[in-house]
Amino acid sequence: MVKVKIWGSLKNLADGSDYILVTGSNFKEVVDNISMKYPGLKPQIKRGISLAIDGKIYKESWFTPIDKDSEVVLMPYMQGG
Amino acid sequence: MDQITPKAVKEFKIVGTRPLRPDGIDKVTGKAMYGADLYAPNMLYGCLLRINEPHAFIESINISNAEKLPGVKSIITFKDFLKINPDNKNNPILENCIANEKVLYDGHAIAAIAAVDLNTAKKALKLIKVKYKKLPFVINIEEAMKTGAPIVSVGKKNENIPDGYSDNVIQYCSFGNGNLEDGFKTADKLIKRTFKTPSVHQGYIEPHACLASMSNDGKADLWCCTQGHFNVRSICSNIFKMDNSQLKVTASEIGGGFGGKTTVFIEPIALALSQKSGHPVKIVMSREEVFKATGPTVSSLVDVEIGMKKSGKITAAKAIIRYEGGAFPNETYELGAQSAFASYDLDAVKTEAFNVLTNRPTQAAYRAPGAPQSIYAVESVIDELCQHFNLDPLYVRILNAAKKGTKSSYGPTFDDIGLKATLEAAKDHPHYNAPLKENQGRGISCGFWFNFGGNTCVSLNINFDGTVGVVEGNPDIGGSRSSISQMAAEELGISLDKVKTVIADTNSLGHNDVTDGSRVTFSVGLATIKAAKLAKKELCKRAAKLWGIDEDAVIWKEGYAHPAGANAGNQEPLSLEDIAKVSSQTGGPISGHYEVNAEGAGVSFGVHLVDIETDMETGHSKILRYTVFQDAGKAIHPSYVEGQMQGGSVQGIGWALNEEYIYNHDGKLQNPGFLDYRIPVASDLPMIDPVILEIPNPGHPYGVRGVGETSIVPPLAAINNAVSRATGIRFTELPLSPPRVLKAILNKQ
Amino acid sequence: MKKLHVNVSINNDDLEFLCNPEDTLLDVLRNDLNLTGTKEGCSTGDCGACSVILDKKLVCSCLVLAAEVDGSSIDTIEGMAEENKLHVLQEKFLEHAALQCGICTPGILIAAKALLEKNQNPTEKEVRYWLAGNLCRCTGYDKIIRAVLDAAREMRKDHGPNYS
Amino acid sequence: MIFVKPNTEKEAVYLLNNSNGISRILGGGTDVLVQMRSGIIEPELIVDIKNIPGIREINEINGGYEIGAAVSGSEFNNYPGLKEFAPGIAEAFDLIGSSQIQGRCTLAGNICNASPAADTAPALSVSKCIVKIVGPNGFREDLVSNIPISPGKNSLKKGEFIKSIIIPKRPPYSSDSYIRFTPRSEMDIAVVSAACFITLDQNKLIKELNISLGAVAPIVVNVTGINELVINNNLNDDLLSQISIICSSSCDPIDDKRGTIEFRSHVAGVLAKRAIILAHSRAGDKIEKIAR
Repeated sequence: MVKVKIWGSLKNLADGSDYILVTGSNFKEVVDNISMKYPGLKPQIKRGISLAIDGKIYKESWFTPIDKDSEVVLMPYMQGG
Repeated sequence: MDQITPKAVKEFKIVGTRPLRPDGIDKVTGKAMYGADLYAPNMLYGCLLRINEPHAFIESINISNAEKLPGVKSIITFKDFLKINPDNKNNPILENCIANEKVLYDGHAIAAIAAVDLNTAKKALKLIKVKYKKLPFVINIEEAMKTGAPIVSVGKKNENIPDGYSDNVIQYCSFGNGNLEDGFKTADKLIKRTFKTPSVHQGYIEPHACLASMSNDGKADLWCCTQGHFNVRSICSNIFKMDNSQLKVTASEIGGGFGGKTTVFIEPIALALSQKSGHPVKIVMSREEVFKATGPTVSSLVDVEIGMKKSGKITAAKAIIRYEGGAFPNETYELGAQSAFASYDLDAVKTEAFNVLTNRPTQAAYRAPGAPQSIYAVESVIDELCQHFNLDPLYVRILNAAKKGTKSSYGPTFDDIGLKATLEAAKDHPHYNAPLKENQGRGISCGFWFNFGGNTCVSLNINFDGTVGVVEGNPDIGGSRSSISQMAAEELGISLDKVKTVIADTNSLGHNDVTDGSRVTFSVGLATIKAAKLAKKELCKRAAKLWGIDEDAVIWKEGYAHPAGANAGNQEPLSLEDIAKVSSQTGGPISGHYEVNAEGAGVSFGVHLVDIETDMETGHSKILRYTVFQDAGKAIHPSYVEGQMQGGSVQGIGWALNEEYIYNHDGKLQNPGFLDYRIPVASDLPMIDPVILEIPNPGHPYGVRGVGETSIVPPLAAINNAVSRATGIRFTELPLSPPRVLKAILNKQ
Repeated sequence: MKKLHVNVSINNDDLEFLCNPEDTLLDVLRNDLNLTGTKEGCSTGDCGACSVILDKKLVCSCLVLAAEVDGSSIDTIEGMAEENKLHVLQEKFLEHAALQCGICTPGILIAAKALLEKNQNPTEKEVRYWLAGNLCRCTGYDKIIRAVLDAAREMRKDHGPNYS
Repeated sequence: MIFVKPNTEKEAVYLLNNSNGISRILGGGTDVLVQMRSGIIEPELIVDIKNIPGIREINEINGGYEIGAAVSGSEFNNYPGLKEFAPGIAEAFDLIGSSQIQGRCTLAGNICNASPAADTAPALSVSKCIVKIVGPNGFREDLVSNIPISPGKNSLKKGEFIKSIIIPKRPPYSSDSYIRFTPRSEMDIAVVSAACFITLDQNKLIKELNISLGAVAPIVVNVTGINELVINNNLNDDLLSQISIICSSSCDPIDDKRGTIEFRSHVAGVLAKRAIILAHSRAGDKIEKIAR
């Protein structure tokens, strides 16, 4: 399982905690499994998300590998400037 | 102009020097072609009819008299776009360009005309008869959030909005770590303040301009000034239901953007007018249109609460951020919430952010979108706490600074970052300890930006004569062609004058993301270095063929193919030129291509120091001295890195002191021109002293970070803190215009 | 509407054009004479991007009617370099990286040239005040001011010690 | 629209008098062209006066100066001796717009445009400058301060135009000054302005002190009640504070995008004080120069 930190306003749409646990070994699997396990997060995922994996922000690369002990943070999709 | 480079940084020959920019001569002689500089045979001039009401329901638009005017060739309204593609009714980008059912802000366009010349087109505009019903409007954040406020646009609200707000509150988010309550309890002092910033404009000197030509078979050519022509293609081909390949967009030279040219305002209109008339159509915005109907920043209303121990340690911090970005949704509020406390290593931190619809023009990005507003509020409260405890403001920032391993306030853990080095450079700088006189104040502030990567394609071609052409797809907004050429030359080991970098149109390269988020030198640089590596590999292969040895036995060093060791033989090294000259005979032209969705951009921090003198009788503040410290990662072309630091600082100075969108009680913009929208002029300023720190980004082969955006973040609070210290009055609203400052001084007296 | 016939000398070339009475000099330079080096930033005289020299005086070409200039001589950015030799100011702007996007550059070069023709040894303050009518949003002016001061220095040197 | 560039005053008057629609004089054009471009006015007739003999000349007459209506700011400020003669007027003229605008802007245009914030209006008023007007009924003269009558409106009658502005001869120990407040150092419109004309005797006692304020009322405010207070007095802080209060209370400003009522009234007093100190020191220098 991968431990994913979600941002504050998503907590209540998941299960109320700062972290969620999902399976997956890369960006896409993790995000797909979040969508499946926590349907409340679907609208945000549709609007756009990024993943910070071990401190680096990935905006979309699906096949970026994620280790079991990677630090994974869900973030909004970033644009502008 | 100092440069502070840690010893560990890689040695370079061309990277880090200051060559003349390749496009320079065209720009100093007037030859460079910008958006408005292209003319096509049989071209028409287009202009738009705009309604000067903040909110109105359009009842009818009668174009029959206008159509009859000799010289008028085509007229369009939103209905024409529905005929082109019924899906257009749900396209917010298009609806911002031309109103559908409602005028949503003062200056919203409702029709467009193409005619043989501009005078005829303007005359025809006056012949269009429009009937509309004025609607109640709302232009400020507090009013718009209240239940019962006039609703700008129904059905835009996200699923997660807390109760108790009007339907103008459409987006909400929160971020944070730790336990705030416990944190606040252990503080020796809590300060809570509410801050306001006005909406400001990027103020690029080149108004938006484009020339569109659509032929009867549905193919189209579009020339425009934009930060991202591939994005223009995506948006426009979507509106016209065209294949991407049928719309060729060429980016002109761009006369400034700063985020404001990341979307479209007139391009779909010109295409539609061209389609309907069968002529090429050129549209050039007037300055008034630029102010009224392009994308200024969000305005903000931010509450910040910070607890501090008397030692200077921050115990907890909280911000509630409310942004208003006009009549359509945007994501700037999220960036504001994430960046607010990014400079600090905090155990307990929370930010909440709301986005609110109003009857104002739709915001666009402006250098580090969302960050200046929230960081201004945070850095002002920290300064006030420093004053309260009589602590040195740089000491307190160093004490609390985020560093490698800090869990950032927005989630991820930081890798190598340069904030502490930047703060220490500021502390050691002579500016920090220079004496101040009466009515003078020194302000400091930190700033932060994420920096982006993104989709990037580079094609690097070795010509038969040994010169190199680099083809990239990001409009050059501040000298990037020079940096890209430098990186190509560095990697290939050849002299810079052998390399020329050009920006391709949308049919000549794969998709490239917009020139935004300070991504170009990082991402295009990365792709260029990788493309050069591939070309080098092929060059080695050709050398191996020529020498009749195995390709693994050839290495590339300083511009030459060498045999890899004694076993490979002792052939004379072959230069890039030697190999290029016979490339036709050894297998054909040599090139390297690299396509990537670049990730791993490194965050960047800046610290600004400013001295200000305030005239206590008039409230006028003058900048006496300004020093910028910024972690740039490796500075490829230090002059243009400095230029970014100086330019961003001065935009921030304008924001802090004088710039603002001023609305009348009737919801109409009062200052849509450079006379009353006061951007800084040369005589307002001292030299802006840049100090570059080079803390390499581990995610880039040469250590590049983005530099373009961080510099606009600190000036707001730095100046606020300086004026507050000069006058002895804490200010919480920008701009610090003389009437506002004088009023506070008189109230105190 | 009857067009007006105008004779001018532009960058030392005698030429003539027809214009509408309400056309500005800027309109004619850009739209009729293809001299697009002169830029339009505001059309209200507030940004200086359209600066040209009209009968030895620095003006905003957006605030001059084309019909007015009959018999005048006009210098634009296109005439600043002599044959293939850049003007010292142009060289210094490149050397100092005094331009980023470059849209304000033609106007600033023209204005700076007008300054150095009347004052060979301006102070930083004089340069800043003279160029206050030329907005630049990219550079923060720092490198522009340095380039102009350096060009002035260079031009004094070129003209020998008795110059200025 | 018709554009004409007449060669005589007579011709210009004839054209202006016989035009039925809106007509405008083109001197420097720095206001007219902006108004045309923004659609505020659509004139039928533009009369470019720059070919009229004498209209671009500066002449010394009767110990003062006559400034042709089409003399630009830079021509004025480069004319030998003028800046020294009337430093306040020179300051005001010089503050209009950028170097580019200085090549075009004119005193006559600044007055006729009748903006409450016109820089030269207070400066010309304190020195009791006179305009020479040509029209269908021949010549007439009037005080500059009688020309603007409300924002955007002037007192010229149909067919009339300003030919020149007279800066009258001054008593020996007198000088003037002009100070304006703008948020930016340049390229701005006065939020408040103050002009001062002062005459001293050789003992530095005040003989005459005129103050005019700009941008604090629909037209220039020529502050009254000051001479009574100051005549035959030395300038001192107490007097300055009193004058400052009188000036602030003489204002009738508006709240707008450029400033508030409160700000304008307060700063008018501040600027008046500063303008007096400046003009006083200039006049004082003359006494010392002669003494030396």
